[in-house]
Parts: sequence; C-alpha cells; structure tokens
Amino acid sequence: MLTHYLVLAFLLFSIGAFGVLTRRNAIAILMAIELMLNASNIALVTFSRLHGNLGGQLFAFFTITITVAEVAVGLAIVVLIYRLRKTVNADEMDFLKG
Amino acid sequence: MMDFNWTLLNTEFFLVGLMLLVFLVDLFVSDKRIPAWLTIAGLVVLFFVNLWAPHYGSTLNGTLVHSSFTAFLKGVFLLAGIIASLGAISTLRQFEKRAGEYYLLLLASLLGMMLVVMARELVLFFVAFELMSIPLYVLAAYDKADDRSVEAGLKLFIYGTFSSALLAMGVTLMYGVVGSTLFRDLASGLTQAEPLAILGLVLFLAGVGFKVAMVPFHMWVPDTYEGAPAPFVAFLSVAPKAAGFAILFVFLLSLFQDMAPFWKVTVAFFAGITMILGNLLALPQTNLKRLLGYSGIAHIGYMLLAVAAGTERAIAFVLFYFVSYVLSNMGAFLFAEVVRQNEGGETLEKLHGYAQRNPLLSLYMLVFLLSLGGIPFVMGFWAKLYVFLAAVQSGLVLLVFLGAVLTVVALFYYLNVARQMYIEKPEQAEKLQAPVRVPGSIHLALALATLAVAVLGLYPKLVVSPALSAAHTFLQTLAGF
Amino acid sequence: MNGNLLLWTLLVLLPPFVSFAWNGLVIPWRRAGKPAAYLSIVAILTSLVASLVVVKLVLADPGPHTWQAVWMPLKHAPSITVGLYLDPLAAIMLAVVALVAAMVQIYSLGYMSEEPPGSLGRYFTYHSLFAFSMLNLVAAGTLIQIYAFWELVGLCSYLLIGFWYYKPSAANAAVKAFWTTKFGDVGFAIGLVLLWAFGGSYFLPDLFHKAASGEIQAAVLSLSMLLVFFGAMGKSAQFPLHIWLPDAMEGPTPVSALIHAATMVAAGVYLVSRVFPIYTHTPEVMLFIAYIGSFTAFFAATIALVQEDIKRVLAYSTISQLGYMMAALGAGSLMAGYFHMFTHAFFKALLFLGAGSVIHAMHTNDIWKMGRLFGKMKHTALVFLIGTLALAGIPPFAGYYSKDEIVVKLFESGLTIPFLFALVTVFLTAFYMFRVIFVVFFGNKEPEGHPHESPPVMTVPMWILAILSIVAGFLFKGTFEHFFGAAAGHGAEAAEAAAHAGGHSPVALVSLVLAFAGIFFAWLIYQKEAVSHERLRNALKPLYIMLRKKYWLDDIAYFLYRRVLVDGLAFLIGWFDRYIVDGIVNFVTWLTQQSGILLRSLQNGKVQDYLYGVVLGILLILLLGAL
Amino acid sequence: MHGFPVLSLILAAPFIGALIVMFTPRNSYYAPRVLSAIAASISLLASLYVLFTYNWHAGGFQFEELVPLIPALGIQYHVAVDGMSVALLILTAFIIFTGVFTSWTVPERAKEFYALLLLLVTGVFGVFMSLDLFLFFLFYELAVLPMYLLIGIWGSTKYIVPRGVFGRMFQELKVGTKEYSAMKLTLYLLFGSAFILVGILAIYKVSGQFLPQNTFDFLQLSSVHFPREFQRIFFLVIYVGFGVLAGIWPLHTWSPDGHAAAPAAGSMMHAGVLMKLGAYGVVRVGMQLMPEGALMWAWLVGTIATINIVYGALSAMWQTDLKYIIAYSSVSHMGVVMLGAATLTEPGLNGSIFQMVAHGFMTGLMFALVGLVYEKTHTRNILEMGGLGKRMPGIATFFTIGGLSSLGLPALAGFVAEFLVFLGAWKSHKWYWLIPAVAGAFFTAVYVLRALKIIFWGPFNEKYKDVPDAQGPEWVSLVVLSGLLIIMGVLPFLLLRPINAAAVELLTTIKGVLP
Repeated sequence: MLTHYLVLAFLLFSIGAFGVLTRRNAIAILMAIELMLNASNIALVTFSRLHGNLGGQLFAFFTITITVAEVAVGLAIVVLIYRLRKTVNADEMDFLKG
Repeated sequence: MMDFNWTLLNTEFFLVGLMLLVFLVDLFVSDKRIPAWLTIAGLVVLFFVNLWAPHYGSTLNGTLVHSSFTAFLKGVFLLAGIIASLGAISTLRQFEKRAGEYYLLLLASLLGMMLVVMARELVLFFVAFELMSIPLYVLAAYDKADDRSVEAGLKLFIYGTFSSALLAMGVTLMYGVVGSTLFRDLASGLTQAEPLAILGLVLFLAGVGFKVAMVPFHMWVPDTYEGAPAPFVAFLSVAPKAAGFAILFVFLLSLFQDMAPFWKVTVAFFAGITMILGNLLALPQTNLKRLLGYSGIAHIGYMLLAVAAGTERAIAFVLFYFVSYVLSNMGAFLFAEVVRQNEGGETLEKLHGYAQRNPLLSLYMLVFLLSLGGIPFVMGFWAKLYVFLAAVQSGLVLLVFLGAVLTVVALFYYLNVARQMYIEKPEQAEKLQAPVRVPGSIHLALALATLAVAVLGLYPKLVVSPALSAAHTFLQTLAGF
Repeated sequence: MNGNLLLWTLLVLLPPFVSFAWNGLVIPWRRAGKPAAYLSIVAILTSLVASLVVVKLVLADPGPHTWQAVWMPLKHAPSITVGLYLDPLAAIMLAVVALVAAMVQIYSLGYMSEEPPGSLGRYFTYHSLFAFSMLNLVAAGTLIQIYAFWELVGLCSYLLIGFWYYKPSAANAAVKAFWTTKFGDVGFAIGLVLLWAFGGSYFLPDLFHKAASGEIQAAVLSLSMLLVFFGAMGKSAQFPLHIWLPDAMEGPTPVSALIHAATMVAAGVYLVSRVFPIYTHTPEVMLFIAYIGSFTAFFAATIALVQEDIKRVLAYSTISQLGYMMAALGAGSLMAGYFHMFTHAFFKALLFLGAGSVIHAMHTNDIWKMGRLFGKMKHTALVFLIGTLALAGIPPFAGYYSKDEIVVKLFESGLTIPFLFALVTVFLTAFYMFRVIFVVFFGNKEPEGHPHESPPVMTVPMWILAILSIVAGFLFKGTFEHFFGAAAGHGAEAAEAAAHAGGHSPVALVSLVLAFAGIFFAWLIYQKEAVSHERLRNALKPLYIMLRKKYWLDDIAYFLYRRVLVDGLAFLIGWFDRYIVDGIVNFVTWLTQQSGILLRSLQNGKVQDYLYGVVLGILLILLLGAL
Repeated sequence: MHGFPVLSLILAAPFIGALIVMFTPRNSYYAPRVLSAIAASISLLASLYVLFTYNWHAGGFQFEELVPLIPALGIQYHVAVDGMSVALLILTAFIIFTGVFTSWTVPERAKEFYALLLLLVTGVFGVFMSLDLFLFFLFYELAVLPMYLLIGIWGSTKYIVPRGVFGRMFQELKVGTKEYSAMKLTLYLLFGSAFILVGILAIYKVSGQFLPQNTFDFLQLSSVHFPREFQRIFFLVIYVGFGVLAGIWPLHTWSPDGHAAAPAAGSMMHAGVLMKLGAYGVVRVGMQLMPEGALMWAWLVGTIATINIVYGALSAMWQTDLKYIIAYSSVSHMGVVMLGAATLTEPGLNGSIFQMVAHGFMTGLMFALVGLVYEKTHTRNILEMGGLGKRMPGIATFFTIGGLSSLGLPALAGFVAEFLVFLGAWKSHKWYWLIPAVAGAFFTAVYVLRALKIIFWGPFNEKYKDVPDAQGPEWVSLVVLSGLLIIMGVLPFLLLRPINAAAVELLTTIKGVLP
C-alpha cells in the first residue's frame, strides 16, 4: 500500500518538474516548484511510516518551513521584476545571455 | 544522552552574536559604514579565532563534526566574507538605509556554510544548505532598481529552488532507503544494490552540481554573475562553491563510498566537459564579469578532477586551490567593481588604457590574471599543478592532458584581459588622463589579496601543509564515526 | 719562415688592408674620393715593390717558407690553423696580382674620373679590399684560409660588379655572380670538411705530405679534391658554372680587367696549381679537369664568335683561356697551365683596359657602332692589337709561348679529345679576336660621335701591360720551366714528355697555322667583306641562334633559380608553412573560438531552457550509470 | 669561490634599472633611456670582466655564488658560469646594450618599454647563470612573459590579405596583427614551458632516489645517473619544451609572426637572445643532465635541425615582408645551432655555441636594421622598396655585413660557426646531415642577396627621396654589433677557448655513458 504513496509522490514530482519546465508565468513556475517539494514531503512521510521512525516526518516539517522561506523570497523577486518590466513571463527575462 | 559541546561551535555562536550586533547597530546607526566595518572586524576576529581554536571533535550525537578540515573551510569562507564585505562598502553607499541588510544576509549565508560542512545528519544538512542558499537569492537581487540584478536574482532563484527540490528528493530517497538521517547509518546502508540509492545519488549530484556550477548545471552562473552586484558575485563565486565541494567530499567519500566506481567515472566525465565548456565559452566573452563566470566554471572543472581522484592528496589540493581561488577570483571581481564604478560598466573595452590611468590597479589585476591562468610564481600556478599531480597519481592522465591544453586556452582569454588594460588605447585620447578612482576599502582588499597571491606563490607551503593535515583528519573523521 | 722574408711578405699583404680600413672607417676621407684613390694606389704600389723583393728572395731560396698559427682551437680534434706558405708559385703570383692591380687602379683614376667623389672613394675602398684579399689568398698557408679569402674576393667581385647598383642589370649580374660562385663553393666547403675529417689539417705542407704518403685513402682524396675543384669551377668560370662571368661585365671595365680577367677568375686555376701536388695523386680528377677545361675552352670560344658587346667577347675569351689553363693542369702540366695564367693576366688585363678606353671614348659597348678607330685612338688601338696578337698566340708575343705549351702538353699526354678541342679553339680565338680588331679599329664604317684618345693616366698603364704582353713569354719561360716544369702529373711518362717539350714540335706548327688561318678568315669576312657576314649568318641560322642564345644555359640557370627554386620550391615550402604548418595552429585556434561562439548560443537567457540543462545532466548521469 | 659577486651584479643591474626606470617621471625623455643605458653598460662591463677573467684552462663553473632560499625544498640561489654561459652572457649583455640604443626613438610609453626590456633581460641573464633548476625556470618565465606586452604595445601590424579558403579564418583570427602575434608567441612559449616544468619537476622527483634529498641543484643533479627509461622520456620532454623557444620545426611558427610584429629591440632580444635560451636549455638541462637521452635522441634532434635549416631558408626566400625574411632566417640558423648540438662532436658543439652567439649578434643587427628601415620607410614589404642604398648608404652597408655573416662569409662570425658545425655534422654518426646544412648555407646566400638587391639596389625610388639614413644613437648598435661580428669572425679563438672548455666537458659527460 505504501508504494502507492510513493507513486503519488513520484507523479507529483514529475508534474512539478514538468510545470517548471513548461509554464511561462513566473508565479506558475514557483507553484510547480512547490509541488516538487511537496512530493518529497509525501515521500518523507511515507518512508517514515515504512521504517517506523519519526525522522521522516520531522524532516517534512523542516522542508515545509524551508519552502515557505523560499516562496517568500521568490514572490518578492517576482514582484520586483513585475515592477520593473511589467511582466512575469519567464521567457522575457533574457536581458542576460550569451 | 544528548552530548553538547559548546566550545566546538564557538565560531558559529560568535557569528550569530555578530549578526545580532550588526542588526542592532544597523537599526540605530545612520552611517551605514559602521555596521560594515563592524562586520569586517568581527569576521577578522572570527578568522583568527577559527585559526587558533583547535577544539576539534563531534557533538550532538555526532551530527556535527568539527575538524581541522572544517576549520580550514571555515577559514576560506571567512576570508571570502571579509573580502566581500570590504568590497561592498563603496558599492552599498548608493543604497543608503538598506546597506545593513547586505551584511546580515552575508553573515546568514556564512553561517549556513559553516554548518553545512559540519553537518553529519540529513535534516541538519538540508536546513544548513538552504540557510546558505536563500540569502544568496536575496543578495543577487539586491539592487532592486536595476532590472539586470533582479533578473539575475530571479534566475538564480528559479534555478536554485529547482535544484533544491531535486536535492530534497535525493535526500528523501536516501532516508527512504536506510530509514535513518544519520550519516553513519547512511554510510553503511546506501549500497549499489538499491536502485533508489542510485537515484538518490543522481539527484544529489544534480543538486550539488548546481551549487558548484558543474556543467551542465552551470547555466545560471554567467547570467547571475553578470547581473548581480560584483562584491556579492565575488562571494558567490567562491564561498558556496567551496561548501559545495566539501559536501561532495563528505557525501561521496562516506555515504556513497559503495558506489565509488560509478561516481568516479561520472565526476571525471563532468570534470572533463566542465573544463572544456568553461574555457571555450569564456573565449568569446566581452563582459569581464561574465568572462570570469565562465572561467570560474573552468576552474570548477579542474577541481572536479581532484574530486574524481578522491584521494587524500586530492582533497588537500582542492582546499589549497580554493585559497588561491578565493584570493585571485574575488580580487578580479573587485577589480570589475572598480571598473563599473568608474566607467559604468564592465565590458572589456572599458579597460582600455587602464595600465596608464592607474598602473597599480592594473598590476593587481595582472597578478590575479596570472594566478588564474596558472603562471608560475603566483599562487594559481601551484594550485593547478597540485591538482594535476593528484589527478595523475589517480591515473586520470588523459584528463590532465586535456586540462593542460585547456590551460593554454585559458591563458588566451586571461591575456586578452591584460591586453585590454595594457595594450589597447581608449578611443578618446583624453581619456588616458582621466584618473581611476579606487575606493579605499577595495584598495585594501586588492592589495592584501595581491600580496597574498604573490607571497603564497613564492612560498605555497604555508597553505599546503595545513591543507594536507586537514585532508588527513577529514578522512580520519569520516572513518571515525 | 725567416724574419726578413716575413717582413717583406707582410709588407705585401698589409698595405692594401691599411688602405681599406682607413678608407672604410674614415668616412669623410672616403667621401672626398681622390684622397682615397691616392691612398689605395700608394698602398698597392708599396705591395708591388715589396712583392718584387719577395719574388727575388723566394726565387733565390725556393723554400717553401711556411708559418702557421691556431685559429679555431679544438682540444680533442685537430685545430684549424691559418698561416703563410711562400714558394715561387705564390711569390710570382703575388707580383702579378700586385702589378695588375696597380696598373688597373692607376688606369681607373682616368676611367672613373666622371664619378662623383663619394662613389669614387667607395670604388677604391673595394679595390683595396680586393687587393688585400687576393694577395692573401695567394700567400695563404692553409686551405681554410684560401677558402676564406676566396670568398672575400668573391665578395669584392660582387660589390664591384654591382658598383653601379642603381642599374638593374648590374644588380642582377652581381647577385648572379655571387650565387653561381657560391654554388661551386658548396662543393669546395664539403671538400674541405672531408679533408679535415680524413687529413686532419689544412696546412698545405701537411696535406701534401699526407697525400703523398697515402695516409688519406685514395677514394676519399679523389672525392674531396673533386669537390674542391667544383669551387675552382665556379670561380674560374668553367662550364657549366661560367654563366656569371659574361654578365659580370656590367661592372666598370677596369674591374673586369682586374677581377674578371687577370686575377680573381684565375684564383680557381691558382688553387688547382697551389694544391697540384695533391692532384697528382688523384689521376681521375685530373682527367676530369682536363676534359672540363678543354671543353670550356672550345665552348666559350664558339659563343665569343657572335657577341656584339666588346666586353662580352673578351669575357668569353677569358672563359676560354681559363679552360686552356685548366686543361693544361688536368693534363698534368703545372708549368703550362700556370705559365699561361701568368701571361694571360697581362694581355687579358691589357685587352680589357683597351676595351675600356674604347668604351670611355665611345660610350657604347656595341662593336657595330664603332669602326675605323685606329686613326683616332692610336695608343689604344696599338695596345689592343698587341693584346690580341698575344691572345691569338702569334709569336713572339707572350701568349704564343704559353698557349703553344698547352696544346703540345695536351697532345703529349695523349688526351685526344681535349687536344682537338684545344686545337680548334686556337683557330676560333684568332678569328673572333680579329673580328673585333677589324670591326672596331679598321672596317669601313665611320664611328658614331667624336671618339678621342684617352688621357695618359690610362694609356701609360696600358703600355706597361703591353710591353709585358710582348716580353713576358720569352723572358720568363725559362724561369717557369725551372721551377714548375718538373712537377708533372700522369706518372713518369708524362714527366718524360715534359722534359722534351722545349722544341717546336709539329703540333705547335699546326697550332700556329690555325691561328693565322683564323686571322685570315676574319680579315676576309670583316675587313675585305668578301663574304658578307650577314649572309653567313643567314646561311647558318640555327647555329647562329644557338650561339646567340649561349646554348640556352643562362635561360636554364634562370629557370632553375626563378621557376624551380623561388617560384617552385620556396613557394611550396612557404605556402606549406603558412597554410599547413601554421594553418593547423590557426585552425585549431579558430575552431576553439568558433566552438565557443557556437556554444554561446545555447546560453539564450531563458531560465527554463537552462533547466533543461539540468534534466540533460541528470539523464547523462543515468546514462553513465547504465554504462 | 670569487670574492666579488660579479654575477649578481650582472643580474641586479638591469633589474634595479627596471625598478628605477619605472619610477622616473612620466614626461622625462632622457631619464628612462639614459638609466637603461647605464644599467645595460654595467652588465656589459661586468660580463666582459667575466669573459676576460674566466679561466678557460681550468674550465668548469666559476664565479660561483650560493645562497639557500628554501632549504626544505632544495631551492637555492645558485649562480655560476662555465664557458658556454660566459659566451651567452656576453651575447646578452651586448644585445641589451645595443637594444637600448636601437629603441632610442621609441615614440610612446618609453619608460614602460625600457622597464619591460630590462626585466626581460634580467630573466635571460638569470637563465644563463642559474645552477638551480627552479631558479632557472623562474628566470625563464621572467624572460618569456614581458614579450607579450612588448609586442602588444609597441609592435607593428601587417594584415595578411585574406585569400582563398583560409581567408575567413585568417580574418577572424586577425592573423598578422600585433595582438595576434603577441598572443601566439606567448601561448606557444608557455605551452613549451609547461613541458619544461614537467621535465624539471620529474628530475626533481627522481633525484630523491639518488641523493639524500630531492634537489634542484644542477651540480648535484649532474652527478646523478638517471635511469635509462627516465632519460628516454624526459629528454624528449625537455627537448620539446625548450625546442619551442629554439624554434624547432614544426613548432616554429610563432617565431616569424612574433618577430615580425615585435618592435626592433624586442626582436633583437627575442631572436637574438631568447631563442638561444631554448637551445641553451636543451644543451644544459637536456644533454648535460640526461646524456643517455641525448644519445638516444640525437638522431631526432639532428634531423629536425636539418629540416629547420633548409625549410627556414626556403621559407625566407618566399617572403616579401622584410621582417618575415629575417625571422625565417632565424629559424634556419637556429637549425644550425641545434644541428651542432645534435652532432655530439667537439667541433659541432663548439660551432653550436658559437653560432648561438654569432647568430645573436647577427640577427640583433638585422632586426635593428629592419627596425630602422621600417621606421623610416613605413613599409615592411620589400617589393615597395628599391634603391634605398642611395638614401641610406650606412644602413645598406651594415645590412650587407649582417647578411654576409648570415650566409657564412669568412671573416664574419657566421662562417666560423657554420664551418665548425659542418665539420661536426660530418664527424657525427649521420654524416649526411652535412648536405642539408651546406645546402642551407647556399639557400641563405640566395635569399639574403635577393633581399639586399631588392631593398637597396636598383633604380632610385622617388617615393623615398626624403628618407634619412640612421642617425645619432642608432649608429651605436649598428657599429657595435657589426664590429662584434667582424671581431668574432677574425679572432674566433677569443670566444672559442671558453666555449671549447665547456663543450669538452659536456662531451666527456656524454661519452662517459657510452657503452
């Protein structure tokens, strides 16, 4: 049964990764990354159950916290760039290249 | 049952104290140079404390290990921190009130680095890793009125968090395979037989590959370096990478020791393409910071060579390499900052006539370039030589040959920079008379770095012997827990 | 070498050097022109006087008088030495060189009087250097020294041919002369290396001794002496390396007289004479020399038949006469060859000076633009006639004695083909020389312009040489026979034959008849015009063209130099270097740069595309793991 | 041991000179020039003192000075000279002395120019007198690097017309420009020095097996008999490393481009002295430390040298750029040097070392002249010249002297060297080396005289009617160098005596290991 959760985690991770690669909106990309991180949270909890210790769940809390911090920073940056460029399309962030 | 050894973590506590102090001072003092110099003074004190505080051992159930290896690395981080702070003072003057944040974030990242190299437990490791990374995103976008800086921040952020997600999944898998977050359990549990363990290694390599800018995980480097403020880039280009290498050593040599044949080939391969791409891509660059970014990737390639070798000497020589790299690369970035402040940009043609406008500054840069290029009797020469030596001893002869050939390519673009300063003339002749103003703090940093590069170039033993003993204890502590 | 002789010898050798150094270094002095000229002349006259004393001393005590010193010291291998070697051969040559040089330099005062002073100074500076080098070549004690001065006289020849360097023809001729002689010297140099490696010394007495005692293997000795002879072929303009000499006439005429007639070109002959004791041990090489010499004599004479430039006629005649000398030496008669060189020096210098006098008056070299000059330039015409008679071998002029000797020697040594060549050449010589005489000094055409007799400063030296051209033959024949008659090659047979050679053999008579026949035909065609030379020319058109084209040898040489060496080999190598050797270097650089530029396009600034890099990386790691 | 540290004086004079020059006032015209001349003169006088007091009867290393620098690593300041070094010191001292005067009219940034020049020459002096391989390498790099800036800043550019399939490539690389040449030269030489470094470090490493401590000390190392296999590999490494600087085929192509682009004094130093440094390294480090390796590889060294001789001469014949002609002639003449060394015979080695000096003076003279011609006519294309003899008789005369020396005319230095090498070539195991060597001499005559004819002879070119002859200080270098060529050609034993002492010693080392 637990493998189902792992499969779910894997799917979530893949959807997240796919989203990061294909969505053009910076906010959407942020959300996709959240998905990936959440996938590992699910996996952590699953593994925690599997091994019967609490290490994984503990880890998951830390991951959530870190995710929050990352999102806070990320959104701030997206807001900044929206202010400067009036767009949050990731494809248009190509001033720096070569 | 919880052992806790405070003295082992005295630098970290001191650092936290320093952060608080800087925070408070920043709140109440309007002259933002005061928190700056406070940070620098604190870091210098810390540097020497770290140098002369031989409290080695492990604490918190062996989840944190402090040895001469970590001490050495902390020295490198602190050195980078000092130079980055010195370099930032004049840059931050335009940001008025926000200047204090820079130092706080820098110190936070430093704290993360110090912890990450000490961590021997996954949760601690991951938290420290993020503590190191997140302030860097903010710092990259520090100049929020400059859309290039913000773009650099965004790119670093997206790339970084994506990699974090990969790393998180990697660590999760490691935990999943063994059921413990302690490295000593993981070391015995992660075997080649487990497919998930292999997947864990792959994701781990991808995550850390981002941090050290291993090709093809390097693509954020040039953009971020070009866009972000130079003093920060100087820091970004060395300190997190040193941490990344320490992580690589810890994980590969202990956790994944069972998969050594696999990762050795992989790292050797990536070392090769990193050297090639870094050098080749640096060739057509016209922006100094971008050029240094690519050349930095090439340097990472050389160091990965030593990682692939994976011997005690190789570890020592990577440490040595980082000292050389911190001094010369950060020096070069600070030079770029001086150029930006004077000319309003860092493209190479801005350098025309510099040798005549400010011979001393040009001389500093020349020394850094020679060191980066690996010319004898500046430090970079020995760094490269030692790494090659270590790699040859591990039988990576072909890669060393490749590296040696690419060194000539590297000299091409380093000398090209020298050419812009010494040979090319500015378009308007009267520009030759315009002086180049060098802020005192940067001047101090440049002078010290140049001096160190030259002295250590003549007498590398000063750093080599501590590096060797650090590597020795590192392997001992790996086996010890 | 005793002190007295050494002192006089140095007095011969050094004054020209002092003059050269002074003229060369004291630039205002040289630029003044006349002072430089006087200094040079005083120096060479001093040498002349001293050389006469040396001749007297050496003839009284034939020596050889030697002296040597280390030049390039080596520890475990034979050192290379320099020194002096004086015997009658050298002493007489010293006097000849000094005498002709002195005459020519005095003559030049008149001939070059229209030159600007700076140019005149340069002229006499070169002359001094030449005199110094030539005298030292003659007195040299070691082969390496001969080689050294050999090259130096070559240098002087180059400088003097190119004296009027702004004339492209002169510039080309100078360079051609240097290259051709240098080409021969390549052989000389290799020969020297062999002699050092096997003989262990360059000191002439040592070499003579080692050759005689058989210390050097016969084959090696032959080879090295053959190679040395190549050098002589270049310098003495033997076929096929003669091509430079006619062109060398681009130089001032006195230079032609001194260097390209009397002295330097004779250096090859002198060299062979000098090391004749070695050549006597290499009969094969002697044979080679005889054939080359006699063929050159004939070959050059045929070309001389159709030349229209008075100096070129003389140049080919010089080549021809040098061929005679070589043939004589090859036939084993040192006396004949050396004696002819001795007499030839006087009358050929005389002829050139005479030609110079004519050119000076006419401002042209073309014989067809001259005519009936006898009446206008009595002195010149007379001395020219004397020279011609000597050259044609008419008794009692000097040439008769020496040339006769050669023909007889060739006959006696049984070298049939060389002998026949020599015999035919006698006829040809007389013919082409008198062709010049009749066309220039007599003939039926009035000369262009207003020719006038040259000043005494030119005619007096000519007369001195003319007198010598008359008397040198019978006056000195005895002396030469006494000193050089015995040293013959080709074994005892030849030596025996040489002993008989005094009288008038039938061969000599035939030769004389041929000479008169030559004169007669020349008279018939060019004076009497019984047969128009134009019709003759048309009748023998192919032959005429071949001769006019100088057997195409110059064209072949030019082709070899220009098309094969410069446009061919050098172009090929140069191209290969720039585009292949260096091209590879550049290509690698270019490729590196281009790949950098190409890779750069991957970095397109779009962060999501960057993330594909990460995915690619992960796939790569997995792929590596699968491997 | 010698009382007065004369070698250190030779070394210190240009170095201190460079420092002082660097701090002269920016707008002073005479200060850098006069100071450099003084520094060069001090070195010159000291070198002459060394030449005339060197005891060639005794031979060996004299005027020794030893100061330990890093005893732990066996690194020390150890200098001394033997006959070979003496000859090359003299060469270097004269070339820098004359180089200072040749560049008297350097138009801009004179003080940096002179400082770099003196720095470079310090490196050269150091290499020639170092008896410590580490020190040797340090000075070697010091000698190689300043050239980049010397060419880059004060060099001259010639655009090669892009043609055919290579056109685009050449254009993109900027082939022929001074930047290109400077970069090419530097990278090429550093490529070589990587080999040298590997070789020296290997020697250092292996020395520990035979000596109580790993050492860089040359005298100690020369007592070591390195293993055969080691010598086989590392002689080659050293040969290639130094060979690049000596211009061995096919690694020579930096030389024409570099020398052509360099300023006159730079080419003088580089072609005159630095290329010798390569040959010196092969003989000193390669042959003397690894005699067996030298024996094993003599065939290769000699064969490549003969290629150099003929190939360089023929390439020179094809060039129309005056500087390229001289540069290729250097390639050819360095072949003579290497051939002499490869013969491993007494005359050959003597000739080789003598040729190093002779060619140094000769090529120094030639580049000085070429610099003058270029400066006055502003073209390097010989086809645009012609008839210059009329306007610059002095330059023409000295050019002739230099050219004649290069084609081996007796009474000039080139002859002595070439002839000795010929003798050596014949005496060596490969007698047929003689043939290309002699042929090379002939080809040299062809291109030298051709160039002379095209440049100075022929009808006067009205375009150059206002072109002046050499002036003032420019004469100094011409007179001194051609005087030296003549002195060496007429009195070769002055220099051959010390050279011979060194050559014989080296040969004894090599023959000593013969089976």
